[in-house]
Amino acid sequence: MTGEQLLQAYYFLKLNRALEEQLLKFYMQNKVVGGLYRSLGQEAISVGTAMALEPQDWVAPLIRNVGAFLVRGYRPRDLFTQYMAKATSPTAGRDCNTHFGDIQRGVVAPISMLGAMIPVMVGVGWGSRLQGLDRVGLTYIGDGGTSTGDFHEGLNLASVWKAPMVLVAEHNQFAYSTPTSKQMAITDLVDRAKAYAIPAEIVDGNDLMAVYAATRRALEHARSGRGPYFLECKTMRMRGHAEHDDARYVPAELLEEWRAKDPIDRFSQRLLEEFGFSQEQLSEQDQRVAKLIEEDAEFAERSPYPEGSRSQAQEGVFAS
Amino acid sequence: MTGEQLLQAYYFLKLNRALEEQLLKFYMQNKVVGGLYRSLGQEAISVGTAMALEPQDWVAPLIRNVGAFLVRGYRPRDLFTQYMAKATSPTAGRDCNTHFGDIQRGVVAPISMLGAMIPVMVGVGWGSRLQGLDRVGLTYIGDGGTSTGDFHEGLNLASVWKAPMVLVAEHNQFAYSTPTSKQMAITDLVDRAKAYAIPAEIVDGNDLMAVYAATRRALEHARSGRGPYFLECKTMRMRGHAEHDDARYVPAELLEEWRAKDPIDRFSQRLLEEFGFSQEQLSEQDQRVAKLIEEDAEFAERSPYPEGSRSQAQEGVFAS
Amino acid sequence: MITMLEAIRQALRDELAGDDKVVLLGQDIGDFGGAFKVTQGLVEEFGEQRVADTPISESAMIGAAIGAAMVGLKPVVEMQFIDFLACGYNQLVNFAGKMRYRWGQGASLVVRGPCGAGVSGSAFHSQSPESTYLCVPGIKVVYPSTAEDAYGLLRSAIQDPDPVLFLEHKFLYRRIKGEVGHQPIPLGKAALRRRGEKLSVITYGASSHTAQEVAEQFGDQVEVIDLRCLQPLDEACLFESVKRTNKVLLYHEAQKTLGMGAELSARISEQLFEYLDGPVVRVAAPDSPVPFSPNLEKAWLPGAEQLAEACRRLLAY
Amino acid sequence: MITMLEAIRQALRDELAGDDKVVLLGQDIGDFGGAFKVTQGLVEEFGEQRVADTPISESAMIGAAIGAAMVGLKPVVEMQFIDFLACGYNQLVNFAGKMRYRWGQGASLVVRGPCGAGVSGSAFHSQSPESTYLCVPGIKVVYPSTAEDAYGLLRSAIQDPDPVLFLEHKFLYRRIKGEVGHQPIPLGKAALRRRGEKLSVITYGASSHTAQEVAEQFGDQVEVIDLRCLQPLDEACLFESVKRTNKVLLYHEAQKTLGMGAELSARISEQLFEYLDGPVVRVAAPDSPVPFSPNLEKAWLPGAEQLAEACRRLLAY
Ligand SMILES: Cc1ncc(C[n+]2csc(CCOP(=O)(O)OP(=O)(O)O)c2C)c(N)n1
Ligand SMILES: Cc1ncc(C[n+]2csc(CCOP(=O)(O)OP(=O)(O)O)c2C)c(N)n1
Ligand SMILES: [Mg+2]
Ligand SMILES: [Mg+2]
Repeated sequence: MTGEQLLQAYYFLKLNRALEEQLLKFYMQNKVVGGLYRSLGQEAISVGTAMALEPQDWVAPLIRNVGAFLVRGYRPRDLFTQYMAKATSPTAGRDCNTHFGDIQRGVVAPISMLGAMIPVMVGVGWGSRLQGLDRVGLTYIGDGGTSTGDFHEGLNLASVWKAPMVLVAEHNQFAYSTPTSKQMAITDLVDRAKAYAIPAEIVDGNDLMAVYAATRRALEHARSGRGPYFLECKTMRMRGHAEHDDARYVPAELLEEWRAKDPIDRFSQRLLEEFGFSQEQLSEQDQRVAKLIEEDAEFAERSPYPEGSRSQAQEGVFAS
Repeated sequence: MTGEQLLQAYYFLKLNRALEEQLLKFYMQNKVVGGLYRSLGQEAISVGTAMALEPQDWVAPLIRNVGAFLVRGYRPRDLFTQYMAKATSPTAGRDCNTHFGDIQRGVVAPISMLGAMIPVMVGVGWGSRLQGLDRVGLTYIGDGGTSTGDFHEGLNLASVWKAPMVLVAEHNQFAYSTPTSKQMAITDLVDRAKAYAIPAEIVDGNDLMAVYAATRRALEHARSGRGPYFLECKTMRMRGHAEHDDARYVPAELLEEWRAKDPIDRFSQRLLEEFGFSQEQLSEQDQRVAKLIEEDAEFAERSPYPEGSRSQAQEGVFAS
Repeated sequence: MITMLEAIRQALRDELAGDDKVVLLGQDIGDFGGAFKVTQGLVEEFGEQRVADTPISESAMIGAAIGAAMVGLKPVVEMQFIDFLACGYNQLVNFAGKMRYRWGQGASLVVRGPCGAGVSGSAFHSQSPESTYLCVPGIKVVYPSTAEDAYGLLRSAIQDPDPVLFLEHKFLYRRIKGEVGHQPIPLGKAALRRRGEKLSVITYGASSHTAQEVAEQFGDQVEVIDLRCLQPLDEACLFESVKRTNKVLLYHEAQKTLGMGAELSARISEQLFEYLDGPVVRVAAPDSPVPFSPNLEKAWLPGAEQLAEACRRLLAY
Repeated sequence: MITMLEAIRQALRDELAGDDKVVLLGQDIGDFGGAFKVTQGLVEEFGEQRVADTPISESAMIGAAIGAAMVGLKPVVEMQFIDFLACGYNQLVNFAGKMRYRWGQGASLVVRGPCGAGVSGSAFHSQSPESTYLCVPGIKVVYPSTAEDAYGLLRSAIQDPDPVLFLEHKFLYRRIKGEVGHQPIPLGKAALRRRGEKLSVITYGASSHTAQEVAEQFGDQVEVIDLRCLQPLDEACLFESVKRTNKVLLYHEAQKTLGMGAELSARISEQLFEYLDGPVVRVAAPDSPVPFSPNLEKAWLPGAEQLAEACRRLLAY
């Protein structure tokens, strides 16, 4: 990563976190409609993977991939208004939280059913290659999501078709309240990839540079016609499944252990100590972040709700 | 296997094959309703696995597991009448070919959707253990069927629950016209089992004794509380997907190669050469087979079709 | 007085206690007590064997329940949201629903979970899937609207020899309370919620409450029947009502096209044509996904005003 | 004159030739030409990239088609039998069907395959799944009954910007022939198959042929309308007919409960009540799986006699 990219990564990491902190405020003020899902402690994965993409690549972020939206050019206001169900949100209030996308930006909106994005992104990669386009489709899956039928069918199809596709598995130890040990009999998600002869590697998901480098390798592999790639990012979900979940079931020591590995702290430290950035340079980014959050939070607050006419509520199911 | 078991295995192998030869006659005479699916060349798998079961174990045979029905006490007439859509068939004409079963005999009727039996047999094993019953559930899957979501979800659940369940994968090189190389990027199905940390082994599916021995190991593993077991039986589908498929897509040399490995020829030879059985002993079994086939073929031919009243056609969806 | 959610838990507890063949399976239903806390405390009481957590695999969950039912258990599968049943569709519809007809072996199992809109759950946490499972053979569909019914009907559903889809409207979970008995309520009996002389409103689920509120505005004109079970259906009860009032309005939260109202309308037109003094009217949700934003969702839901207006028009017909 | 099956192949060929965004995917559709040989020869003409074999994974097939549609292709997915769509249910219903409404991006794709009974296919190779996909938003459903329509409607379906389920009755594949044109036929237009004055029989698919045969027995009394598309629905055409004949009979091979007839009946009762001179009658299959044995299947299918008898009764009403 170039110096500029490192600074950019720092910016996105902080923006991701600050955005969610602002969302938390909104949540406490009852301004968030529905649940609030955090990516606290996992930000390096979304930011690192999305930064590794080329502009022509496509990504399908899930609920904890706020960072991928940001890297892809969405603003905090897009997330704020989505979470607040405002008329100014990307879906104009029709769908919630990270359920938005835009094919112009190569961002695919997820559905809630876990695993479903995998076959779809196989199709994105495959369909692009058929048209001679140099494009990789990247998406994410949680440890829990790897138990779904779509995970298997999607990866198998990808491997047979050698589809240019990268799957980033965020192994954050829990699926809602279910620890990985009750979700599967293996300990490393990469073992899943053996069923498809898909090359796979384990990466420290809390190390942004490692995530970035591994994703570059993965994309390079997929781009070169050798088929899909599987990346397991070891990490930890530092909050409940959503904010309404106090996550009592998570051992305190586990959280303690992972708090020490906070991806932003670690990255900042390396920037300062290894890469010779100054505190001022980082503070400058912090200020950019704070300013944008403030501006966009205000925008979101000022934004109206959809009026709620029947036509707004019903129309647009079909093109015609 | 005891001498008696060996002779019994011989009997079932021959019965399986003779049964299908009779079915083929019926088919040529237009007496079979719908397609005719053969297990030619794969008989050792159904017979060997089913013979390894204890009486209290359950089995869910698929379309090519005629041998499992026979070992389990069904008669050729049951298959004949099923294929001929007769009123005397186990389903009284309601469903086709191997789509029958009887929980009294521990035989579960399949549905057509490939993979679906796997979760169900996980439930059979799990549910039995919950009741303190010493029972394993065994079912089959084709190479093609391993691509289904249910395969993955079922085996994953089995491994997490340590369900007493055995999956026999019949790797017969083709799924309808699709060779394994277009079905998956791996060459051995056992690689699929790694995704679940399920112990797996490859066995020569055309060697009845090997199949039997491996199934005993598998059942012993499952029975002892250590969870599911995966058995890959290498074999070859020696006919088309069904009789209406001329299987032009199968290279002649491949068939040639496998014809030399015919499971019945090989088994007979070993019985004579290694185990000291006499030709008379085998001929005696052949006569038993011929007699039963003749008797049951006659029964099936004489059997009436369902009358076809509206109530017969419609009733029995719910218990009440 | 306990909430509908507590009534469901009580039914599960009483069944677990009374019949050792009853087992629960679902995601996070053990220690965690389920996403809505319906099963809270049950694992402590009955153990991990009988209140079993599962991986995220709806098809395997339903398949395993079918297998367990075959060996004599009575499994109750929780869907975290009923929307996710879409991922186990094949097992329920093609395996469970058709087995008794095909080979004489039924599957005594319940699939239950939260359905319905009104809590800003958006498209994948708000669906009303009843038509989907009514338009294929072999699945019973129960949809209680009160705590009492939820308790009694769930107990019957668990003991029923056939697969039952038990729909729990999440909006009602904690919003309604009732005095819950100890007895099962047989499946297939509708409830006359309010007597009226001029118009029968036939409804079920959360809509039953709206219908009763609206009916009040019309004195003794509007009758409200709560189906409680959509399959088996209490045709006798609703036919009797229509024969008496001669006008009928079908009201539900599911989509209009091929919603339960379509089937009821068709049966009524076919069998009670001579009794009808007006068109058979449907008030239902539009044929679109459920929108997220509260205003949109409110506009989307077939609410009290829409129902009242339809009643007025039909009464005046 | 070519068969319906050939007409479908011709439509696929013309679309593949005329629009390089069109791609086919399915099990055994390449060299083998598909289980019914619908795609025979196409891989030779258009290559393995555009006529792509898939593993046995219906959910992934539909998911991949959705993704491919997003990047601008127009995928046509073959189900070996439409029954197996049950295994890809979630992708079609929750992903493809809802995306345009949710975030403004539609999926131009077709899922096609053989459906219907009458060839002893039993429960899993004979289903009529139209209700299943009509009772959820976002999926168009096309169901041709002639070779001409199969050709023209399939071409329109492939070019349609929305997901289309294209149902091909396997009984008709090789049993009917037609003179096939070169033009697409727009979706959403019903066809008046036979003019009649006293009773409208509304039907579609294979049932359309039975209806026309039966109608002949009644001289100029019975009108037959073939819907061709169930979504979008040509309400104008059928309403016009009912207004003229004042009696209506809904006839299809799918199950009666929540079959298309239920929806049509409800719309007619609601909107044309004053035009009706008799009950709205449905003739449809029973609510059970499809039985295997020919006699049973015959008893199960709503055949010509049953229809004729219902026409007689309704005409005499
Ligand atoms: C098919 C399906 N079943 C159930 C759910 C409900 N659900 C939402 S998130 C979740 C846990 C997901 O865990 P994991 O995949 O590990 O992702 P994480 O939340 O840890 O990021 C569950 C069970 C769902 N969304 N989809
Ligand atoms: C879910 C599903 N999709 C498609 C089919 C259609 N089909 C029936 S058999 C078959 C091939 C099966 O191949 P394999 O699993 O290898 O078993 P084999 O026939 O070789 O024994 C296919 C595609 C099906 N039965 N189920
Ligand atoms: Mg997780
Ligand atoms: Mg095979």
